[in-house]
Amino acid sequence: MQRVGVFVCWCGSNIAGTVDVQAVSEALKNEPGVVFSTNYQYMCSQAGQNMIIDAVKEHNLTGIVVCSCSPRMHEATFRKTAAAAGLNPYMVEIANIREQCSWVHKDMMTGTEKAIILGKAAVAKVNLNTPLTPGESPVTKRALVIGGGIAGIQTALDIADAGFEVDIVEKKPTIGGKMAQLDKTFPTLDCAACILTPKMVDVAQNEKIRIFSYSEVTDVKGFVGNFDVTIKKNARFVKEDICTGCGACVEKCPMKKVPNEFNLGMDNRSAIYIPFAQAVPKVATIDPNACNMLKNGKCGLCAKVCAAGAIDYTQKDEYIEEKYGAIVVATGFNPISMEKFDEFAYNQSKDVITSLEFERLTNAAGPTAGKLLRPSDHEHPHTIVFVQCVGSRCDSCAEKGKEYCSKICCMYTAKHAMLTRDKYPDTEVYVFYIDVRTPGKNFDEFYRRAVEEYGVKYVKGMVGKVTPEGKKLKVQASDLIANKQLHIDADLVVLAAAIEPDQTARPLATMLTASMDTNDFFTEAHPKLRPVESPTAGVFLSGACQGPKDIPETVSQAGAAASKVIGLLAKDKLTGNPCVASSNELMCNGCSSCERVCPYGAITYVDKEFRMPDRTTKVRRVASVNPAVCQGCGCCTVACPSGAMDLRGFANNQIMAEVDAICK
Amino acid sequence: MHKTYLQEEIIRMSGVNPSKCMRCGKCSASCPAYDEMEYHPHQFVNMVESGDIEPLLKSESLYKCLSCFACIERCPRGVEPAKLVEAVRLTAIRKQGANHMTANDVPALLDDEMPQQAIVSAFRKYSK
Amino acid sequence: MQVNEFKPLIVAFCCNWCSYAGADLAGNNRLNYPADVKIIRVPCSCRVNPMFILRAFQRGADGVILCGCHPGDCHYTSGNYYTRRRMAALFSMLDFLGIEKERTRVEWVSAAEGAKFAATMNDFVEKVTALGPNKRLEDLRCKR
Amino acid sequence: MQTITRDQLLDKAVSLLADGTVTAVLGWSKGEFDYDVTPAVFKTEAELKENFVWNDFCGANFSKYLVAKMDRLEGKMLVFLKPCDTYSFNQLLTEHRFDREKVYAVGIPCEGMVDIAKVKAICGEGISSVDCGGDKLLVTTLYEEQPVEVATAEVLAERCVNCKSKKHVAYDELLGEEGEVIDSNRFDEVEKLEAMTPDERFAFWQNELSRCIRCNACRDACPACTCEKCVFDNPNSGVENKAPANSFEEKMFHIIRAYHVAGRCTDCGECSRVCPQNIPLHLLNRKFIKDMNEFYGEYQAGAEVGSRAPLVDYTTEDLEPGEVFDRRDTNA
Repeated sequence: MQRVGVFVCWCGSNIAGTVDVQAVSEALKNEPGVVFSTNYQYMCSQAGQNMIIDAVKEHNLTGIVVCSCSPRMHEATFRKTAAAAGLNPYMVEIANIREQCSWVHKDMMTGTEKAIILGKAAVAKVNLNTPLTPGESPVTKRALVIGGGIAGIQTALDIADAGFEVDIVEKKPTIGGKMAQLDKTFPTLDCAACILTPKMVDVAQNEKIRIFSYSEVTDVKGFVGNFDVTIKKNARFVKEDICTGCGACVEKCPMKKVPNEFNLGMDNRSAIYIPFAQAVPKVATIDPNACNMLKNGKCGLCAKVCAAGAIDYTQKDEYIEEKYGAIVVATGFNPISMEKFDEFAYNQSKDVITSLEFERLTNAAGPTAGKLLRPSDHEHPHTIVFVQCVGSRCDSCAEKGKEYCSKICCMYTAKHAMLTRDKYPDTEVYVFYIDVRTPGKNFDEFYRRAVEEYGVKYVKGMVGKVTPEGKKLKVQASDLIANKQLHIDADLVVLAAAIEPDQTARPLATMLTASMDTNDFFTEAHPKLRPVESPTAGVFLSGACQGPKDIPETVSQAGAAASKVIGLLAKDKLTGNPCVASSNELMCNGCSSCERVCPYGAITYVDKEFRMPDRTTKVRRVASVNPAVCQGCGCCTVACPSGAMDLRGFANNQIMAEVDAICK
Repeated sequence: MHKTYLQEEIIRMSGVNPSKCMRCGKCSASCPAYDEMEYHPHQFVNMVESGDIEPLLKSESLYKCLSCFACIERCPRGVEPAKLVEAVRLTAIRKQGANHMTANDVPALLDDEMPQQAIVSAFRKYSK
Repeated sequence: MQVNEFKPLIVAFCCNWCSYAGADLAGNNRLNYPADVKIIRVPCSCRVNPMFILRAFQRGADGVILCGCHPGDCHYTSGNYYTRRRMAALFSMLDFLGIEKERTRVEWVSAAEGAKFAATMNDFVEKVTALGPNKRLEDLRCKR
Repeated sequence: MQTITRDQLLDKAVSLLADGTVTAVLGWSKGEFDYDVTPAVFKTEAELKENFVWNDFCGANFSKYLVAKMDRLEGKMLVFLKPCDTYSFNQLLTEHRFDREKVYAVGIPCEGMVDIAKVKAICGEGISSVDCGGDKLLVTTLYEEQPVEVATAEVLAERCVNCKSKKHVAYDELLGEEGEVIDSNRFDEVEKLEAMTPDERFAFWQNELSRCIRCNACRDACPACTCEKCVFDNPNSGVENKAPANSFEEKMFHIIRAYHVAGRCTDCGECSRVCPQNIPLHLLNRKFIKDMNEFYGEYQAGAEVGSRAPLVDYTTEDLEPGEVFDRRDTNA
């Protein structure tokens, strides 16, 4: 039997105005287990807390009931008080007689009556409380970053800076991501390569960072602080540690007609390739679908010219298992397919391009060496039409596009338009917009400059139709301000395609038990207060995998994710919430019902040997809860038919006791 | 805002929610009859939304719409302007008792120039 | 003879993150509801075992209401979705046994919906009061 | 009348014992009377020849016995499974309740089992022997000189009249013909109750459940009730009670019993078969099955191993608990 002390708070007149606190403390004296009961003006004050501490010592109390304000207010306070008195902090129960009693009832008699019942329920519960100790688990002091774009790079650099080891897994042969493909960046117009490639070099040279390029995560097990991850290193048929990246093989490779994905198929590369000059790691990769040697054993030229002897046609996919304490998802985005937008004739004309293709066309390292030439005939375009919101802000019923605003298009279109007018003042540039959204530092100034200083023609309205006619593209559009329909003969049409999260992230989300929204963006733990954490402990989000973002925003989120990771890895041990589920193995059937409803994957099954009454043993499958992963929702306790699963702090018998006390 | 009876009727008949419109103007950009119209498709949506129905009922634009449904096809928000035009057109027609037409009136209207389809569609509309 | 006004006994299970906070907000805003409502705090609506509800009825509760976060807003991401299925099944069964359907209810109340909490409780108490004492599911030994 | 004969089953059992495929046989053993056939484990040919029976009274579903009876068995157990038994068999596999490797399952066709209560209703008490042959039963009683002829079809158990499936969903070997899933009328009775007023329903169940003597046979025979420790036997569960003290506890027991097997119940009907008070307990289970079919889509527990039962699953679009009533009220 517990020795319970009851402390009724007046909260000045907040409680005492509607509840006869004296009567409450008197009435609760007679409850089972109660050996001491009193009331005081402000229980949460230092004097009130001291009163509790003294009473614990004087009356050898083992449990405390405080009848006061909401536990959401002061439960933590009184738990600390209990700890100071030498009690387990979880031997405290709060009866909420302010928010849920004195403040909502006017009559002294009903208020007092209800306060007594709430007090009785708390006493009944505390009688069944057991001391709880939060579980501890060690932390593997290494982080995994999935995705090697600017988000992943920045996160990895920041974590490494704090002294922790980081591995980057990137599915492409090089890190760099989308930013490596960009020409200039808004609103400052620095060249993307100039600011990104030094960071890529930093990553390569940082002793704390390992890069798994051309690799993917295939399995994730474990929990916060203790993830076991399997990484598949795809065979690139080149020994990474030996290859010097000299490029001799690339030059000699006879198979030169492979569409170059880095330039979005606007030119070709060889079967053995280095994606771009500043690739990290700067190592060649053989495309197994294009290489003659790998397909039919006829060639082998690259092996002959490789002075380092790095070519290995027999290389196999390799699986690596590693342990991590934290995982950062930085899987990024892709522009959506333009295939379904027939009205813009993307499939019919080479001169209708996406904005990302436009980036490559204007990039000095791109297929035209930075000269703005039409893809169809390599002539200089004189009239360019930019179309914004292509596939963004579509209603959900329109299956072609996305419901959300892609956020970055307004600014990069302004950039493209401005740069075009700057380099080629003879070009006429139209931008068709629905709204121009420029909420960022120096963003609106930038857009206004495009209009005012560079003479870009912004037209409020949308393009309805693009028709290729001879060498021209007939653009039919509306100008809503002038209230007329425009017909423009354009040489080039640039579509600001909506962006979507990388589709390969879907299976990853399942592996990580991290949730995704209807658009396949990763869900943050709280949209305002925990924007870089996923709901799964130990999994963090960086960059556009969480929602559309420009570079400055991505970098700041990457830093925020890194700081959360550092905060986690800096701990030697993690202490959990002690109010977690646990299974009574003797009663567990091993039926898997609990495992199926657990949102955190905290329940696994183990085969356990039981001694039977007749001294034989029997092996049974029983549930085992990982207290470091369990968040204590209690869903499993109801799914369990035998009642083997129970929740500490909110146990079946405790809630039943509360029900009984209230209904008595 | 309180909706007028006429406005509600048109919204009900068309099954269109004009407040979904985000004023992109793609309907007007797609419209092949744009230059013939006094009120263009996007204006149609806007005027129905703001309850400005009377001018629409009187406008020639009603009969310039080809019902090609390009606006319906292209609208990113699923607003379906052509259905609104049709609803306003029907409202206008129903109001014009003078324009009512019965099967008996048809033979008199026939001549070599008149496409049969036009007679049939006129009959459909004006007999309602 | 004096007619005793019937005061029902209502047990309300509230999830810690939304509905319990919503009840607190009702208090902060001094929104009245009958003192017949007694709240039991649970971490999540999915913690509520049908056995708790039956036990409350057994011990003389006249109505049991279960409040949780709105679907999609569960602190534990999916708990209330399970609650919704479990309670749909249980309530349908109680109805099948001839228990008045107004005695049980599930309501989603967010932490910001203090007014909804108070209004819900007022309405629920009113409906249960109209039904009168719970005779069909009461353990007569435990008479108050 | 069963299409398969005792001899066929006996031959199969004897030969599987002889060639060492199995070391024991779970089968029906003859009881004191022809109609009280009981489940038994046979280990030798002699035992089988002596006591093994197969007739119209072999209703017992053996799936549940696999949970407890195989602990110390060396080798495999032969089990005979009627179509409805195979669903329970799969459901228990879904719940990892026995080791599939240790079982040799022989599927056998079933033409429906006889409910002795229905026979007694026709012939009266004092039945000394029942001869199952053809589509008739020959019933001899202490009080009649001549055996009474009863058409089998008239005395089939309710669950067999509304048989949901003649298809075996699990077996190692199948004797006889494979049947089909049947579009049965098993929910008619539930619908009839649903159409009543709440007062009528309450009166109906009050009448039925007040006969309950809390013998726990329904729980003990149920192939879904295989908990290591039942909540009703567990003093810490808060609902422990061995015998009904009042009308509430009868209801509480039966609601919780049905709720605990909801989504897992294959509708095998064992609960009603074994109830000595003839309470139609299967109606509670069927109510849950019918509701879940209507609310969340058709689901047959045990049709597939590893399927996810409706109560351990969800969609974001599920109906609200309050809507279950509106739904019925509008349907009515």
